[in-house]
Amino acid sequence: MLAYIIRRLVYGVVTLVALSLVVFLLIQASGGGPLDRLKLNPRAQNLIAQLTEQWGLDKPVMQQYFTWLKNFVTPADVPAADGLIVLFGKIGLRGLTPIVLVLSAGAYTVWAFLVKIGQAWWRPVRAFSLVFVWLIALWLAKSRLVFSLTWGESFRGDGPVWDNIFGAAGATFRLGLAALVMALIIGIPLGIYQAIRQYSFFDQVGTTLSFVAFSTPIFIIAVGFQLLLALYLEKWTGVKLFFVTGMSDSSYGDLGFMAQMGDIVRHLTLPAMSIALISIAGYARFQRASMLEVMHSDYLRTAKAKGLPRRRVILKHALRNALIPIVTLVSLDVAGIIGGAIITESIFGWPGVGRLYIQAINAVDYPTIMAVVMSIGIGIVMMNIVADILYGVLDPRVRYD
Amino acid sequence: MTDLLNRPGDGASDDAEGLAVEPITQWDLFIARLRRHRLAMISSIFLFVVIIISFVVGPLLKCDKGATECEFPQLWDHTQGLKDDDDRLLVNIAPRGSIPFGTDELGRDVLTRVVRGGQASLTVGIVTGLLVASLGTVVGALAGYYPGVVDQALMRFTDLILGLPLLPVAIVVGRLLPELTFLPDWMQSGPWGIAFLLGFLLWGSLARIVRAEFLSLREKEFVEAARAAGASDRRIIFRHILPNAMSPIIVQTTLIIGAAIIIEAALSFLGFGVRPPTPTWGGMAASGAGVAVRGFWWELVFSASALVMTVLAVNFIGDGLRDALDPTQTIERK
Amino acid sequence: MRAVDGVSFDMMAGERRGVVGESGSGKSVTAMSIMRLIEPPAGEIVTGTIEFQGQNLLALPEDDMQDVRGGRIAMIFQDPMTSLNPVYTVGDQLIETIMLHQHVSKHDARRIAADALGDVQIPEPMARLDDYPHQFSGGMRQRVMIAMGLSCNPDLLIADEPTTALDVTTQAQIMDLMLKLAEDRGTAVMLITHDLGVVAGFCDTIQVMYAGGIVEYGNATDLFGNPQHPYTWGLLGSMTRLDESHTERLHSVRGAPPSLINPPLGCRFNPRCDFVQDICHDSYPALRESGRESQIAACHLATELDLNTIDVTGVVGS
Amino acid sequence: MTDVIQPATIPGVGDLPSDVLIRVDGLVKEFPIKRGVFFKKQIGAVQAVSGISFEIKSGETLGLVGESGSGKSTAARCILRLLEPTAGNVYFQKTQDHGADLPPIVEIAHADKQTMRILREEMQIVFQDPFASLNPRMTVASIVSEPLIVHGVGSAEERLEKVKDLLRVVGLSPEHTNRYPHEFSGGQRQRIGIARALALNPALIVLDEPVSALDVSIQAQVLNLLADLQDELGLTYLFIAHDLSVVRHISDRVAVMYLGKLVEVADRDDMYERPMHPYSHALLSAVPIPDPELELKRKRILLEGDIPSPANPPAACRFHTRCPKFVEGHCDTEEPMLRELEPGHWAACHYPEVQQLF
Repeated sequence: MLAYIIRRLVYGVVTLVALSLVVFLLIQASGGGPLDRLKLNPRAQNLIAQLTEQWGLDKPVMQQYFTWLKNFVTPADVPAADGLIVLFGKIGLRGLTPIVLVLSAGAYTVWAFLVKIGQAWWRPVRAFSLVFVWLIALWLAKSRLVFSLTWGESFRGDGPVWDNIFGAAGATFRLGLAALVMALIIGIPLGIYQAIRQYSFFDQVGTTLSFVAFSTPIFIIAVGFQLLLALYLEKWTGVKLFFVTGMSDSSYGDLGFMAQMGDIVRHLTLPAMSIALISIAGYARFQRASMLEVMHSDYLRTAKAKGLPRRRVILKHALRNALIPIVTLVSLDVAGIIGGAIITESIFGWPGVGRLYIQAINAVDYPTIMAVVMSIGIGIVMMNIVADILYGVLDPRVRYD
Repeated sequence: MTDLLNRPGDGASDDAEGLAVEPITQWDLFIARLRRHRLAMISSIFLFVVIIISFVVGPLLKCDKGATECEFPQLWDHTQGLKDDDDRLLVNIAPRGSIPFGTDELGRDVLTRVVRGGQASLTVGIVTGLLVASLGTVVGALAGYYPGVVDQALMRFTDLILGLPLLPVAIVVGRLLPELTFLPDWMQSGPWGIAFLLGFLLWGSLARIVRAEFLSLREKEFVEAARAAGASDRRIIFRHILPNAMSPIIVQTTLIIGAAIIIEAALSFLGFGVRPPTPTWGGMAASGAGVAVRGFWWELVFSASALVMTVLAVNFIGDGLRDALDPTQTIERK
Repeated sequence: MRAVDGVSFDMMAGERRGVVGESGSGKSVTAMSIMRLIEPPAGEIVTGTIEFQGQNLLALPEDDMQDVRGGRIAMIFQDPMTSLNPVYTVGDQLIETIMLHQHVSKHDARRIAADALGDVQIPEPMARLDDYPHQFSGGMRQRVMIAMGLSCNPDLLIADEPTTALDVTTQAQIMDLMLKLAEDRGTAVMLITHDLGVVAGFCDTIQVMYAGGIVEYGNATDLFGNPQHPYTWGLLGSMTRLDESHTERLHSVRGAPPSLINPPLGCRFNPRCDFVQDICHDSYPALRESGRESQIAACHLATELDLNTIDVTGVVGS
Repeated sequence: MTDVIQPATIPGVGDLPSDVLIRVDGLVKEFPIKRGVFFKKQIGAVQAVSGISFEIKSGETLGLVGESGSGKSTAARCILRLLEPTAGNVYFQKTQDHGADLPPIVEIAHADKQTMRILREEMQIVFQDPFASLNPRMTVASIVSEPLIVHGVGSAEERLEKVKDLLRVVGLSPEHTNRYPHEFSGGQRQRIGIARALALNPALIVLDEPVSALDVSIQAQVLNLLADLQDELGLTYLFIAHDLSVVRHISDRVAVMYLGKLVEVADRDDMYERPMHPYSHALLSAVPIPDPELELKRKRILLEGDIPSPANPPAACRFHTRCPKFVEGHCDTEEPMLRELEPGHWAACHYPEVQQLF
């Protein structure tokens, strides 16, 4: 198992290096550069020369790449102790609650892995706790508690890339998580119901609708929601239900807790729904197929022949098996959700990584471009490994070597 | 041998056993199954019409000769209608009898642009599909048929491609394409460059599928029988394995075509795909979305509908093909 | 398509019945119908009654039927490799059944489950309860299935080709075990198989099925000794036997079983029968006594033919 | 590894008795087990076949029986070089000239590609699964004529004629050349497979469980066909099966395999009436007989447990873990050789004893 994870990590690193090299070389090969816009200004000669020197733009391509790589992996000049002070000084009691939760979940995970417990119900719990480990890693990175990087300076003059990305990551995380949760809680039950009522009217309509959703580009969904559920809805009925730009209202800070929650939901719903819709269709189709396959299996016939009620046959024996392949689908879909977030964020003005990415691309701010591509790449590699481990945990038959 | 031929009824003669099925060819079966999939049939006709309109009717529309694109293409005699008496452009005209799809922000006829926009989308879809089908099949077939070093090397490379974050990479490359001077002109701008980009990003999944098919087919007894007869590797691959692996290849390719059209549209929407002024459905949706806020809904609605319906048709065809190409499927499903 | 058409039979308590037939003869469908495991999209029971201990199972509400399934009638299936749910331990699956039908505490159910595993001669039953199905071999899994089937002391056990997927030495173990358990507990067993050899050592009575109907029924000794239906006779003739050194050709039944979508008119065996006469094309023969007590055959000629005197090679040569 | 006394004295190449068609000598087939974090290293091997030796005379049928995992199919595929043998030799006495410069006795296990191609005309195989063994996308004509095409026999018309002849020979109608496999029943497909195997007039046909997927009544038809073909074409069969009663019906001699090794080789009636190895005895006693009275009288030997994994076979005598006659300190330390205990009757057991089956 450990050897397997190590192997996957090494392949992941190779992929990431190749990815960085390809993207970097492509940026270099294109005629344009970060200073194009400055060059239009005849009085900026000195600045151009200074920046060229500072950013090393006159160096050979490979040297620039290695400089970038060095910046990418060099720790920031912030001592760990500072990190601790920042942490406990700034966060306060309310901020500490999730941290304690995350830490205890992590400790619990480690314990669960160390102590081998054969009970079947334990496995999914243990599997789920893996997610917490990931969250801890993210949080440690963000709080600069253990390690801290800079990933170079942004070419747009707004400081270390690391800070920009982690500043935006929270927004993207909120959006992506909301979309994922929506997709799971709507798509999977939908697929199960379709499978149970195979060939019914509901099933046929569901299948056709998921085809339509699957065939619709995300920007059309996003623009459609924006126009119909926000602009035209307000125009025609005068009800302002959803907001279409940003994460929260300007008055957010003055609101009470419930009002704040309401504000978050009203901002979050439309962009998250836009991303979720395609995933809902995908999950429903996949779950339906997976469920149908299980429903025709011999062990389900055994369960029926034992005299179990139909409900129990489906909810206990069929569902558990049919959910296993979903793990892989979800991990693969993370890349799709991030892609969807890039488009949706730019449509809804959501201050996340996606919008940052588009801005960076327009400015050919390659430290930021590279960092975004790399962090998404790292996320995908991690998710694939997590999915493989989850699969092994959920399915007792799987063994790695 | 003659004795054998005249052997008295062994109780096994073929007539007694009887053939359950009338003689029908695989092709007949395929067509019969496809026919039953009504949506796929309608979709095929629809897609055929779209292709004809985009590639045959589109270029026939009158354009200013020499211009790279038609600023004011005229499907019908709209030159007068599109300008008012003071020779000002009639921008954002709502659909009406003579201008059924209205005009856009620059006063261009939306119908004409929708018709011509199909070219870019379909070119990207088809070229990407062909690229993916050939690359994915070759890589998957080699990896699946030659285990060991070849398989390992090819699959590691495939994993690498599959590990790339698709949209971020497509966006950055799409943004840079026109500036990549080492590429030939036809790749730098327009649908071909995007198609090649997507083709190279999307073949991984097909390669994996083909490899898995080859791995399982290679162990099938009919392949062993061919080897026992002394057939060469080439004959085994092309006569025995590939024909049996065709259905997943075809189905996956249709899925890729749909996906490629969608991604191209997304890139154009963000401004990193086929560059204006060449009309594309994604680009029109972007500018349409801008004016739709002010109530001018038609450019968005017509371009988006064209896009969604085309992709939907491709996906329905893929679904129909999946059913029709499955040899295990009996003629029972409605 | 009618998979089973007009099948009627009785079984006594404690009887061991063999149901023999080739693929597509309707033997499994008959068993699944008794358990009411055939549901509408796949097929439905058009008419008929299935009376079990005075109750018509087909008229029973679903809730009551669930008590019958697994409680009073248990069933085991052909492929032990796929018949157990791979994600639950063997113990989970046994305990689930026991708690469902015997209404005992989980603790007691676990004890009963371990006993059941012990009864089917699985070593260290208490420890093995926590193993997953994939940790058992094929033969062991079939033992688990038997344990599960017998854990609630059913009155009838339906075994659908229980040893077809197993090796011959394992088959001998399983059949021996089933015989012992059935005799000890007085459980009636319906053994469905295509293998005439397996039923010979296990069953008291045998019914032979062909193309969706019963063609012959009798007690084992009589049926094997004096087959009355030409199909049974042909089937026995086409079997290779371990104890006989054949030098001549086998007597094969010519042709292949008919399609059930469009079965032959009259007797369904008529296209393959060596003794076919006009009447065989006209009417479907009913099961009737054929001169011997307790042996009935669905053949118009059953009383006229004396199959034992027919020289096998003579028929083939003609 | 191959320290087994051979069924016959090992001859040098060139002096295979003229009545022997094929001799298998110390055949070993290992499947490597590979593991490793980055580079797969071989850490062990599953020995599917561990040094078996036997010979088949021209025109006879050797039945090779064993339970699943015994290595019988692997052995057959090694003999045909569908799998590469790890060690051992296979000598084949060719029956046709082939117009090539080949010695009269060819060693197959190490033959080069070109020699193998020529030799394939002499050895063919019929498979178990009538559904998987025919390419679903090819017509009957192209399936049956494939060996002819590969070996460049005749023109297209001649091949078609030959295909029609072959179909007639196996009891199918020659009009069916343009149909696809899915239009035929299992028995008919198996006939097509047999026609394909006959196309090149081979001397040896390996029959790998050819009837085990068929219904009893169809089984008999195919067995009869095989017997007729052997009589009339003088074929030699290696008949692999797990069904011992079928093997008794068709074979002249029978070899029993257990976990990759031959445990007993004997003439058919010797094997079935007087088995000497306890495993053969147990195997035979486990086969049910369709005769209730006989079944009541029979004494069964029930083996304990399951067949051990071939990846990790027991030491010395591989059967000692389940053997009713196991002697500690002997059977588990010293491997019994395959010895000729009576003329033509070989067994690999330290304590062989003639057993009465009934």
